[in-house]
Amino acid sequence: MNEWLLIAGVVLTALSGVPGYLTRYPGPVTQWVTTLIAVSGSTLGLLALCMFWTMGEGQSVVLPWPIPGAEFAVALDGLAALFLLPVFLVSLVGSVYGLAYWKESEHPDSGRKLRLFYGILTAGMGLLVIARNSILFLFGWEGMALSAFFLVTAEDGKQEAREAGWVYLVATHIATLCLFGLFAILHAASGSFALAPLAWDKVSPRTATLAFTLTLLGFGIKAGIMPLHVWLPGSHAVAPTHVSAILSGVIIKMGIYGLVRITSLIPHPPVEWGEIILALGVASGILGVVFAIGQHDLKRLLAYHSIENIGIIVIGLGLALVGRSLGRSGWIILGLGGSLLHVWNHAFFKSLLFLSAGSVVHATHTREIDHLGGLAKRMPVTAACFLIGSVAICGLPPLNGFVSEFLIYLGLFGTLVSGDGPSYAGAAFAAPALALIGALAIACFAKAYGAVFLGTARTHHADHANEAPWAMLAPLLVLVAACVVIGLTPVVVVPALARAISAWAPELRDVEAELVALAPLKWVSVMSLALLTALAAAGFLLRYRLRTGAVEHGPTWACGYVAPTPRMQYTSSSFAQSLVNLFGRVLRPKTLRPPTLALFPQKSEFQSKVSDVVLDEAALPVFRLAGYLFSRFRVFQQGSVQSYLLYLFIALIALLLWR
Amino acid sequence: MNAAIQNTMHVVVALVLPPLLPGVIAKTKALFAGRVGPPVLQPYYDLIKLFRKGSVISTTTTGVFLAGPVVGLVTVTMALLLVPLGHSDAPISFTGDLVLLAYLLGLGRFFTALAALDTGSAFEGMGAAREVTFACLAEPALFLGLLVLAKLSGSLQLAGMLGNSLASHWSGAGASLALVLISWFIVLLAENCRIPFDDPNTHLELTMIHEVMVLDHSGPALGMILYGAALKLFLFGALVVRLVMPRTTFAWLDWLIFVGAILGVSVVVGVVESSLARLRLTHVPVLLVTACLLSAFGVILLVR
Amino acid sequence: MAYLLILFPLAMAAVTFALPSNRWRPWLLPAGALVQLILTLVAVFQPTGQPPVSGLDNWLLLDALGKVILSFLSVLFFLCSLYAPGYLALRVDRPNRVFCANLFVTLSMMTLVALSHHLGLMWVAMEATTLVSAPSIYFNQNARSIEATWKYLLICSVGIALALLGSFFLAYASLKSGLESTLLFDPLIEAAPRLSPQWLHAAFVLLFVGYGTKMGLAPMHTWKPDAYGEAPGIVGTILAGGLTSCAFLAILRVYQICRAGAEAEFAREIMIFIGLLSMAVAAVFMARQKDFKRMLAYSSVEHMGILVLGIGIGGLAVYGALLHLINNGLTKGVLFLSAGNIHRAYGSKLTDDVSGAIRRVPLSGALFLAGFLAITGSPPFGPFVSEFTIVNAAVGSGQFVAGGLFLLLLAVVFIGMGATVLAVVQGNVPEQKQPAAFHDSVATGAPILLFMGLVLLLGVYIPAPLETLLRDAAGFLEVGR
Amino acid sequence: MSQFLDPFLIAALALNFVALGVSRIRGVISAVALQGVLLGFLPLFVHTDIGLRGVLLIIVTIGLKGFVIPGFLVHAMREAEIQHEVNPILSYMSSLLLGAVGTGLAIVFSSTLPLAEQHADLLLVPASLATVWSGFLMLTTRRKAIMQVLGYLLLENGIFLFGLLLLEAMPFLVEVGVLLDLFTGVFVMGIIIHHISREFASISTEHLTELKE
Repeated sequence: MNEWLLIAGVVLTALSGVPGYLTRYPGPVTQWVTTLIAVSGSTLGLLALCMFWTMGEGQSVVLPWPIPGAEFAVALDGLAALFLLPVFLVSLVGSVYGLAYWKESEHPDSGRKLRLFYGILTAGMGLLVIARNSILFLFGWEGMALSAFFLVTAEDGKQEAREAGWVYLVATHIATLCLFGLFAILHAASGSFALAPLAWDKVSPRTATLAFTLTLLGFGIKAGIMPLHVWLPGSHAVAPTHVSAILSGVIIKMGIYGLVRITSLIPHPPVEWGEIILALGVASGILGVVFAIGQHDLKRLLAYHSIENIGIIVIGLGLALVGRSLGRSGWIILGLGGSLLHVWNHAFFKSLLFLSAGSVVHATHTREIDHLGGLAKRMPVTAACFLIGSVAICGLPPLNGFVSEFLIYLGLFGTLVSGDGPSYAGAAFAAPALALIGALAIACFAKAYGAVFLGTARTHHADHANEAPWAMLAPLLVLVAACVVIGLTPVVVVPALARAISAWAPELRDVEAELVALAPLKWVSVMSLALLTALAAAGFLLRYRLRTGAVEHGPTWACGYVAPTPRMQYTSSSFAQSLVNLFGRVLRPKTLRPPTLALFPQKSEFQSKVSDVVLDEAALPVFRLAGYLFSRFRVFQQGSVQSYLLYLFIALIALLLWR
Repeated sequence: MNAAIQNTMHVVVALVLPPLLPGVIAKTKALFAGRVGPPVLQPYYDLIKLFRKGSVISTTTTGVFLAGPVVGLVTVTMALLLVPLGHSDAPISFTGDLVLLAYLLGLGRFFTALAALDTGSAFEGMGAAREVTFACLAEPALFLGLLVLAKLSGSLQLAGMLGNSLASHWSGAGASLALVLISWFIVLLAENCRIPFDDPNTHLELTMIHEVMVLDHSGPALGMILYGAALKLFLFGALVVRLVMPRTTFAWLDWLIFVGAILGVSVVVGVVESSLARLRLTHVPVLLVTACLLSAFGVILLVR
Repeated sequence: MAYLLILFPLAMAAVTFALPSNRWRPWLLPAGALVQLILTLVAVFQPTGQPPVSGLDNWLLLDALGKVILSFLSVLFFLCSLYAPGYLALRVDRPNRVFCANLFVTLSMMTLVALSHHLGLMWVAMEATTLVSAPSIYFNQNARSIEATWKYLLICSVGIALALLGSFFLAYASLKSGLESTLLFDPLIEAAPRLSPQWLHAAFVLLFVGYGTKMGLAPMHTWKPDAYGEAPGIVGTILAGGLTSCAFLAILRVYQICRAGAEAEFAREIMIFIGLLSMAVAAVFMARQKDFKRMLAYSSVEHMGILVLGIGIGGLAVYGALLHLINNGLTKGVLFLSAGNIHRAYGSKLTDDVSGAIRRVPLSGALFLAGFLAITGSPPFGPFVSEFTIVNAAVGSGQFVAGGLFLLLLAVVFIGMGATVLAVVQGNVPEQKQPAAFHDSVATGAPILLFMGLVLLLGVYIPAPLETLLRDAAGFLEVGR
Repeated sequence: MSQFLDPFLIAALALNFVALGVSRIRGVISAVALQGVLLGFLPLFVHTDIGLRGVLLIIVTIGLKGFVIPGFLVHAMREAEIQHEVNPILSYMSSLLLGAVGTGLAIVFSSTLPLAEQHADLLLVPASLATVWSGFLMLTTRRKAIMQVLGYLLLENGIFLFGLLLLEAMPFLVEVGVLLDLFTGVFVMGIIIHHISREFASISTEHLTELKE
């Protein structure tokens, strides 16, 4: 039942763009039709999820499918349900947002294409999450990957869009090829393409390692784990913003889903796997946020934060894996629970942030942080939403980000204190790392929010921005609600989490009870509510005091300087400078500072830029070198038929002498 | 003595005592400088006066400007409810409250920085930048210390970690605890912008970090900020004190020791301030990283 | 029946040659192709129990393998012939008498190859296909096309001459071991275990190199980029889809004899090696390839490599290779024809002058892009199924190195090919000096859509009859394993 | 009868060298033609009993290889009015040397091949391999398109020599088919040579290097 509802939803979303694409009916009608279908499709999906969580498991659907090894096997279990929620919710709000953000009238040549592939993208993700057959999985996967490519290059007239899209396409195809290898190995191990738990002991360690490597590569690229993230910042930056939202909110989660699903198939993973994943998580977490601090482009900054949050998610997963190898249920529950909950949270607050950033870009036509400023006055609602998103993404109470990080912290500390049974202190060092990540995130968002929304407008654009229309604000509010609810009453997500965890590690008994026992979520909500009331009270007191007392308004105190201008505000780059220098070894910031020659220096300028080190200093050079080396082989094809015949003859002799 | 009284005691001490600390520090420094110095209760007078005064608010600002002080004060107050003082194990205590503690302070820091940026003044921007930057390095040091305590006490509640058992561990794991003590003291100095990180006594524009962030705040808002700062100092002081404090069975004795110790801490701070000079900004990270390494070493000593 | 299959196209060729009107002649192609298609289907899907289609006392015999190739050939030819009228209507300036007639003769000769069970006869037919297809490459009649034709003709003839020597060796191998020497396929299979190994060995190498030249395996592929680059898209399709399949069939026949004999291991080694080598060479030359038709030629080299690699890996991969033969042929149809359209629209086939095809010729541009994604093995297109089957077989049979290199080379090829394709398809349309009149039309668009449709279909659903055909063929190849 | 065979073969081999060494295209053509004629007669010596079709085959072979094709080539040359120098890429001397080496190798190699006893002492196999080799030499070391056609012819001659070993295996139809293909091939090549010379006013393949990477 649930499955059929889901399939219906997937089909609807997949076809949502088709009528609009085929009919050339002018005006906004097609756009409304498309959105209507897409929304109803997503709603069906969400309905199915509700039914799943309320009533429970449905009957898995298995239909024959005349492709060697393939069968149309679809099932909805706890994991799938957990990952499906963001898929449908984010794409729903995204398509509504798109109505106003990407008007048919404003983008005549890309609008239809965009909506078509937006639908296919959602459907692809829905399919891959419920697929129980690796070939079906690959269909969903590639449907997602390719449509994402077309969405990133929606404005393929622009050079930067083409370049980012190209990097993305290469990355995703390499990922897909890795998956080919992985599934082939799994098939060899299990004898079928069904995504079912393996008799892992029969697999030789060498093969197992190979499989793990391929899993890490294939899904890690998609998830954007450092250093496999090269495609991520560029494409997030150039894509239309509601696409960026789904890219960073959901698509990269599909990489996580792959990791989680594949690891769920392996009852007794070697403990090294957990260690490696944990280490990768720490690396992506720290480096992600550090790179984010160096960015000048609002959307690139958010993109790097996706890498950071993926890092946090992966830390949780690594902890769970370690726990599974050592048979510590507590670590599994807290680690996986935190990481899965963070999957939700990140999906919500990151989409929230991207969509608000989109409203800013839409209103000011620039992504340059240092060209903005003072928007809180001109776009109050958007500003408020972005602020809430920032608090959430920094993992601060009383919002949802805190809850998931709280669980992961508990798990990490747990590796130290769990007296009986094998302990694993190495993992504990991830806790301070997580703290560092949190503090850096605070720094980064203080910079971003401050430079974009506070102070005074730095440019004309920012000074004449207008608040976004309601079609763009309503989605934000939905996401805000999600963040607040999870933050204040985390108890509501426990059942869903518990189901997902027991789907991942079937060996665990009544997960829900243990999760409640391990994590004092009630306290979290109590404290959050207390915090809110206290804030309200104190705020009210201050207001009251100000209303009664004498208040005068004047310019900002510039320490005696009489004619401050907006350009004199502390820019985001100077705000970040000290941190950027602190991590200069990794970030390799490029600065351009012309020397002051004359005694009375003329007009001069200073530029600093933090580009993606892995992409610009590792990946691209390698590709260029390969291209150069390849071009050296061209001497063999210079058009002389005599030499061609010679090759033929040489081949003949060589093969004759083969054996 | 029953819990209720303990908790009231806790709240009273936590809310009343803090402003005394800056006063003590100032006094100490004055004595070292051979001056009489302001009365020890001066901070209280300042606060009362500020809450009475009217205020000037920059036209550039938005609501965030006033949210800063509010959040700053509320968060640190709540945080104080989590920290065990004197004889009491914090009124509020649950598994993982240490995380909440750290993140409440983070929330306060976030909004203080935003409030500073809200004014659009270059000075305050600079201050905010430094505040968040140095916090990034202080945070891990704090958590590494907590790791040591968690390992020793086997508990994930501050009450348990800084609880009775702690004193007994000094014999066994004294080295680790000593390292933590040092690094937490450094964190205390950094988080509260004392010398050698920052000099609160210089003229406002010239202070580098905290004071410059609140240039534009005035009247009650400024009062909240100063009070919040005092509470924060008290909080870290309490952490340090509980780390070393011997526990007796007599509640009153414990409270006396505690109050004495925390005043002692402020004296030490004062001594440090009058004997050290302010570090160059570029050298600040080095000191903080040292703090991290110290407590990290402490952890390694334990789990090796 | 067998005679009919071979003679009907010849008759059509004669008619076409006789018909005077340059305008109406092309329409004979779809007509004739349709009839041929029907004939083929009748022959292939004749009810079980009837004696197999045969002639010339079993010199011509339609076995399981032949069925696959034959049906594929006629489908391919039919789809191409649908494109022909629209294309030739654009080229009314050129006399197309020889062109059309040659296409029919080529068809007949390809059918002969598919049917013949006599290596000598097969050789004759193969050489004939080379000769008759040469003029089609020369259709544009300019310096470049002359050069292309010359290279194609000379290199392929030399290669096939070697194949003849190889066939002689084979016959001699049977003679040597005291058997009555023959070039008939089935007796050779029976006698295979007793054939003298040295001769069989040498024979296989000669035949492999010879027919490999025709098939376009590296390093004998050198004629391909020139020929495919200069020939009209439709000819490119028939060369890349049809003739290569015939050559592949010939290699398969020889491989079968080797498998029945002692040389199986040796043959498979060589096939894996040459297969990977072809992919590598293709990958190397596709990188930074400015000429998108030459790029397609290299892609063809790559996929010929995949075919022999599949056979070399064996087991399930044989099925995969046969399926890939079909998928590749059809996808190449999409690519060559849409590339031809884009070429017409811009009057150039260099990425320097061509960009934004998706805007200039939306249908062809989109199809070109889709074809690229399909040929590089993305789901939900046909080649994905076949390539994935091959990977799976390689890993399943423990040949990790071959499988790994296969995947690696696929990645490199994707990067090389994608750069060129996206440069062509995306971006803005450059200012053209004299904008060409060409625009997407039903006549030049619909056939490509049909190709694409089939590619997509084979990706999501393999019809039962085809499935059985392939299974039989694979089984027929794998006898005695 | 094989005592008559060997002289013929040796003559054929000698003609290879002539073809490699002569400086005028006409000379090469006539050498190849003469070789064709010789080959035509060979079946008489290899097989004692050749029926009517054998005779027919001989006539066809001699006709095509000895007269029609060469004549056609001469005609094509006259058509293209090209100058008559071979001017090879590799000098005559070195191509001769290579040819000699190749012939030697051919003899060695074929001695390793296990021959049926009735052919064990025949020069046929070495001769055929050597001719194939010289064909290759001519294909790869000569500039002019027409010379490559001649090289192709040599190659075919070599293969034909080997074919003599299994005359009964090769049915008449196939033999004729082979010859027909050979003829058509050369014919088409001739046509193309004609076009080449018309396009480039020369038949040197150096003009044919437009298409390259």
